[in-house]
Amino acid sequence: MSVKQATPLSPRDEILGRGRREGNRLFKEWYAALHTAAETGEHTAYVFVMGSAAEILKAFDFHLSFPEINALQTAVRKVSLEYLNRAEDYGYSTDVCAYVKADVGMHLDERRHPNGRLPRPSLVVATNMCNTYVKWVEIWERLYGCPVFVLDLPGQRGIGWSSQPGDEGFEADRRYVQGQLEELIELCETVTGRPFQVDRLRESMANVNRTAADWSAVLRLNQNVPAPFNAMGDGLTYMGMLSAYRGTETGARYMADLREEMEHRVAVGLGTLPEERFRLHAVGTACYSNFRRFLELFADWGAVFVNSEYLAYAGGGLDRGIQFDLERPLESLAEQLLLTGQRSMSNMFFSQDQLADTVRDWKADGIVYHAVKSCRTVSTGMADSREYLIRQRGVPALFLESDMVDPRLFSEAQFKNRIDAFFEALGARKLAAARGVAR
Amino acid sequence: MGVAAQDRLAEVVESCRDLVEDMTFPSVRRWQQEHPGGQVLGHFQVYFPEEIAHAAGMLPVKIMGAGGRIEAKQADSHIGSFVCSICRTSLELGLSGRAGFLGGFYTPPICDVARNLAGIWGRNFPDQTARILYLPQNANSRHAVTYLREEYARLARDVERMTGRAMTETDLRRSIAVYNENRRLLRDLYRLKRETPWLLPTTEAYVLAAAGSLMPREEHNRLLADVLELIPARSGRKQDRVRVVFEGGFCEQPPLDMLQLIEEACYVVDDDLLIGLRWIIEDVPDSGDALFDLAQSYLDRSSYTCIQHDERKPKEAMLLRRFEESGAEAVILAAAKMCEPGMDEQVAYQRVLDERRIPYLLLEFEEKMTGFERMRMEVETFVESILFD
Amino acid sequence: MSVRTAGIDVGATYTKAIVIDSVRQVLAMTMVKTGFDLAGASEKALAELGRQGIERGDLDYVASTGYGRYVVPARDLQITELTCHARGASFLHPATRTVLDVGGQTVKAIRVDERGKVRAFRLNDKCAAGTGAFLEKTARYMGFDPTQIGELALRSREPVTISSVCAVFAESEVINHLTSGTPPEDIMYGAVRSLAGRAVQLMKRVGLEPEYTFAGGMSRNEAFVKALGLALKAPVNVLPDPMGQYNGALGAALLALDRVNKLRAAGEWPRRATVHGVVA
Amino acid sequence: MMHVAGVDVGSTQTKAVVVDIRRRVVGKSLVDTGAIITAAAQSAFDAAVEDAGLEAADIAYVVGTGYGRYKVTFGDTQVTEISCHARGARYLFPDTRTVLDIGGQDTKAIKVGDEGSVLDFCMNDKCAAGTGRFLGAGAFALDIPLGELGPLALRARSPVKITTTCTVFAESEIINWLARGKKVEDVLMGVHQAIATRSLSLLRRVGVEEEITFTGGVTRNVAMVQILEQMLETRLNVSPEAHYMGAIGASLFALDQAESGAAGALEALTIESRLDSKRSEPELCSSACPNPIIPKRMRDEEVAHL
Repeated sequence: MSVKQATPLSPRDEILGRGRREGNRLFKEWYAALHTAAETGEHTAYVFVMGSAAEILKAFDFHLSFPEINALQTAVRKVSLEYLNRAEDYGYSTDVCAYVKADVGMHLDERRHPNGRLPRPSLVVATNMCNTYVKWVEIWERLYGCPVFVLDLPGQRGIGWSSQPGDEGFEADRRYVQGQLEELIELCETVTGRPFQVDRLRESMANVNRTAADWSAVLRLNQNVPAPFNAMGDGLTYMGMLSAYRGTETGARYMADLREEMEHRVAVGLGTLPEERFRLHAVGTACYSNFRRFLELFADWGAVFVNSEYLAYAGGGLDRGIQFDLERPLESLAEQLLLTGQRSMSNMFFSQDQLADTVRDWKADGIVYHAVKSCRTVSTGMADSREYLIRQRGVPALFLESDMVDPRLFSEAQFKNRIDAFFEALGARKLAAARGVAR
Repeated sequence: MGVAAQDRLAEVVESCRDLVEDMTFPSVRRWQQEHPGGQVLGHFQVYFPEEIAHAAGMLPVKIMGAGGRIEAKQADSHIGSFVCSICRTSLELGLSGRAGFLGGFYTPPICDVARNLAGIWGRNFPDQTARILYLPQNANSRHAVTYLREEYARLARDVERMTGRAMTETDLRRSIAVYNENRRLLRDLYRLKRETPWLLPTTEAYVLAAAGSLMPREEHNRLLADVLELIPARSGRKQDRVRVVFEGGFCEQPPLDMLQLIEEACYVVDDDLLIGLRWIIEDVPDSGDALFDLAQSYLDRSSYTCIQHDERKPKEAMLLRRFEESGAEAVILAAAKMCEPGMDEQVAYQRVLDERRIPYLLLEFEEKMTGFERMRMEVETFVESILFD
Repeated sequence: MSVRTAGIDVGATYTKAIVIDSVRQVLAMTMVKTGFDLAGASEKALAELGRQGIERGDLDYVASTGYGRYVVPARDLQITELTCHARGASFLHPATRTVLDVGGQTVKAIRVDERGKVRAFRLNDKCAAGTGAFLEKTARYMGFDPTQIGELALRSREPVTISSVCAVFAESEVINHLTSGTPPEDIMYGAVRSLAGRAVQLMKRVGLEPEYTFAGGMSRNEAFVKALGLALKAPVNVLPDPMGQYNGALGAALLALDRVNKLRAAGEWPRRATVHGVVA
Repeated sequence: MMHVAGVDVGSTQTKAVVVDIRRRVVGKSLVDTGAIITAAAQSAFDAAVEDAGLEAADIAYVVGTGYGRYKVTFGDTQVTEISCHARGARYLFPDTRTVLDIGGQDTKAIKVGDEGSVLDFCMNDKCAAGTGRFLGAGAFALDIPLGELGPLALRARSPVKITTTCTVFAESEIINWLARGKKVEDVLMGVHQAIATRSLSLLRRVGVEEEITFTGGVTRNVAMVQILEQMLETRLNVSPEAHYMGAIGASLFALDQAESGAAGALEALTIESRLDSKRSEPELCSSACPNPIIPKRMRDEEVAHL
């Protein structure tokens, strides 16, 4: 198979694909930095994509290592199975979160990762955004005896439940989170032996403000037809930058450039496919063990993912463009951590109507649920939410099941069968609509 | 002891067993008849501050699945087979109308499935208050107690809204007293299990404790006080059996048949079955702020499970303590099928037991399982490997 | 006079009985189809022994094993097949430290000490790609008889990889391979290899310690034994026919003898006894 | 007169039918799929054509369906069995709103719209896969011919409860029940009920709406039909041709295409086949990339970061 190059479309064509190219470069740099940290022993914090508290950690110049990204990279590099087997030999069940197992396997192998050696944790910060995070960090706690900080972000309490700054309930939660942030700062001071500088915090928060504004704009640009990028394709590269470079000048600049590229694509009406026949919204984690095939099975039908819940929660909740108030940094940080957590993560359990709205606003033809047996956070409520959407909101939805990184759980024949049938149905629907047949 | 007394004991145990196995919840329905307009508050495993609902005149009921006693016929179309059974059968109780008496349903954030359950419940039962009670997961924060007190206050407000009845500090105190006594009695029950296991089989101790989550605690207190007098008077011969700690019953409940096949070969001298009922290990004190006392007791006077991270309670150390304090010779590590926290913890427990050369057996169970041949073989082999020499 | 003990292994398909004397000499052995009447099967086996000249009265102690162990009327004691397999295997191969038993429905890995006593054991987890049934299904699916698995697999030149942990999923992997025109033998050996891999994983969980002794139905499958040896990178003892099938019964008979000797030492012999806690 | 054909390559059996312009089935055949799938497809097709008393040349259009649909190398295009079962069921029973198909690999519940279009469908999840095989497992464990399972099960007095959803472990659970002295028919009934219960939960996912048409090979099992009807409290449409439903549906799509004047649903259904018919081979990835922006040879790691 030969590499096809994009044919020139306009004088500003050079910025086409920049987001991916730059993203890959920055990403390699980031792993290279971790590799060096492993050699030099510079301080590294293990954090998760949701609620990383990067704003504070960056103010202490911690390197950030994201176990989820490390785990999914083993799949992208096609070696996840070796790590999974290693963890299963160690005693982990086949039903345990595959991210956890890929990570454990890697730690049992002296943190040798396909992208380079990874440093030991000098500090671990986990939120309760996913309960498994908490079980996960206990593993490192045992392996390395490193300090573990569970940043507790109380989530949405129920359907239709919302709380805003000022509410009695919200302020109680906010005081709790702010108090924890102060404790985290103390811990960072002890670990690094450096005093906290609030202006460093303001600096990283300011960078997040810029990043968030541009990122939410980029996501909204995908409401255009054709969509300038595939939310489950390149979109994931873009999202990776949100975590790796959160709170940095680099991250902010990257996102500004990306916005420029996307605006250009929209201007010249450039989509991701020769013909965009179907627009889809994705729910659930990506299938990294068979990443390209997963996309092809949809692209073959002229389908593109115009949005994905995954971009919201795995992108650290920046999808709606939060803005920190730098006048009251800690209070504002606590506020936003709570709000973004509640909206983009714990909201997932109650998100049915938000899903329907996204389908409407992004002009999607339907929703694709990707259930992951070992990720009960995102998968448990899917069947029920799907049923609700079809019955109450008339949104066509496809249900697929495999795994994020475990190739053993990907059955292409079954996948293709379901996907083909879904598009056959969507096609018939469109045709009928075209014919004006009432449905 | 006297035949009459013996019969009474057998009767009480039987009635408790029936209660635990009867998925029409007769005790709850009786309570509702006796308390017209009385509201029932359901809460999912593991821990829930029942005192708060109790103080508002509600009947708090622990929703702990339905074992193999009902089929998750409808729930299976809402939840995939990769989710633990207790979550599905609990939902089935709602979908099948068996739990139609619930006015509200609370789940704690013990795991991702439990949090999802709040959403599923809310979508399917819009007329019930379905909520997550966010128990703090940073148990080591100086601010956790204050936060939890606020969360309890929030719960109290919800409960008052549901019952339309305000609760006073005195109401709370009265409820706390009732539950303090209940926890004392349960501690006595477990002391009996530990000191004279041949007088109190595991399954009996289990149904006696479990029944409490289905009836007003005052009633349960009377029941326990009664049996605690009768059990020591029992005649029973100490047999040559392996003394084991059973770990893994904190959420999904092992089938009674499973506990039975274990007790046929072992003495279970301590366990974490329904640990939520015994979560607070000392009396809740009286500082003048009942909600604060409850919050503080949850954090500072409590047992351990794999669904709570607390630096002060490293789980392996806690398991070893449970093992030593109960004078056990071996450990049975059980995990419910598809239970992420349980399965994760099993690995850590294995490590420490291997280091200490403490014999242990790994079991995977599911509340609805029916075939026990394989498990019986594993348990017997385990016992043979300890007894044969 | 010499003691005679018997072991009766009531298995899913066959019931095996074996009689040994005080110097562990095998005096008689027999095998009958189990069918659905387990107790009957054990009686049939005993009758068979009678035909070989060992009357029931000659038996001093009878230990039963297998999943029908509780319904053997003639038993003095029942013992699980794991304990028996361990004992039997380390009697036939005294240096055995790890025993692997692969049957149709279960895979058992057992670590034993120098006396053939069980130190640790694991059974295959619920996902069934790790059991013999998976191979039979694969064979049957491709239109072969399960008895042909060995020879078919050994013909393989470039075996495929079958990674699924779920037998049903593995089956659709097989279908994919067939659809892409992979020759059956390569698929078959691929399946055999994946099963061997799962078995070794189980052995790792009890702690890999040579020598390895392999028992159970699959031990007569050349291809599997080969794959297992490769996966372990070490030689594997295979119980010689027909002892392979009789290993459970043999272990039971040996344990029965141990029991008699123990009781005699304790001056409690002759007397019927049971181990507390094991008898339900 | 024009004829078309539909070939349904299932995981165990391959079915083919030939229909004429008046939508009448004039020839059909059934062969075991076996190891060489292309051969099975070909011989099933040939047999059906012969059964119709025609020559291969007389067949204007062939649609392949089923798991091996891409192995119908002589076919003109492919349609999934989900669409085909819906279409076939709707054709034989015009008031069909819901279709249940219990197959060897998957059980499918399909919500059917006008003209047999698929409104929604659900399939068993991984741990409950291969439900058709579940019966096979039962038959094997009890060593009873498939055909006798149903009648025997109906003799059950107190059926047991089979709890495992895993096809393979059903086998050991069955053996365990027998070991505990349960009657064969009671165990068998348990197996049937387990499958029916699971099929029902799938039906609930798409919403049970009458009329319900039951398709696939398992329709020949009297017990299964009876249990399902009891559970659903309604009659099921069961055609003697139920086994050929996929092939019939496929042939109807073929007919739409052949009478291309009425370029029917198929056009919408098989846009893909016009993209690149080779591309759809599951294990190959398309050589002709439909995507000018992302080069096909792009390695996964260039795309995926999170």
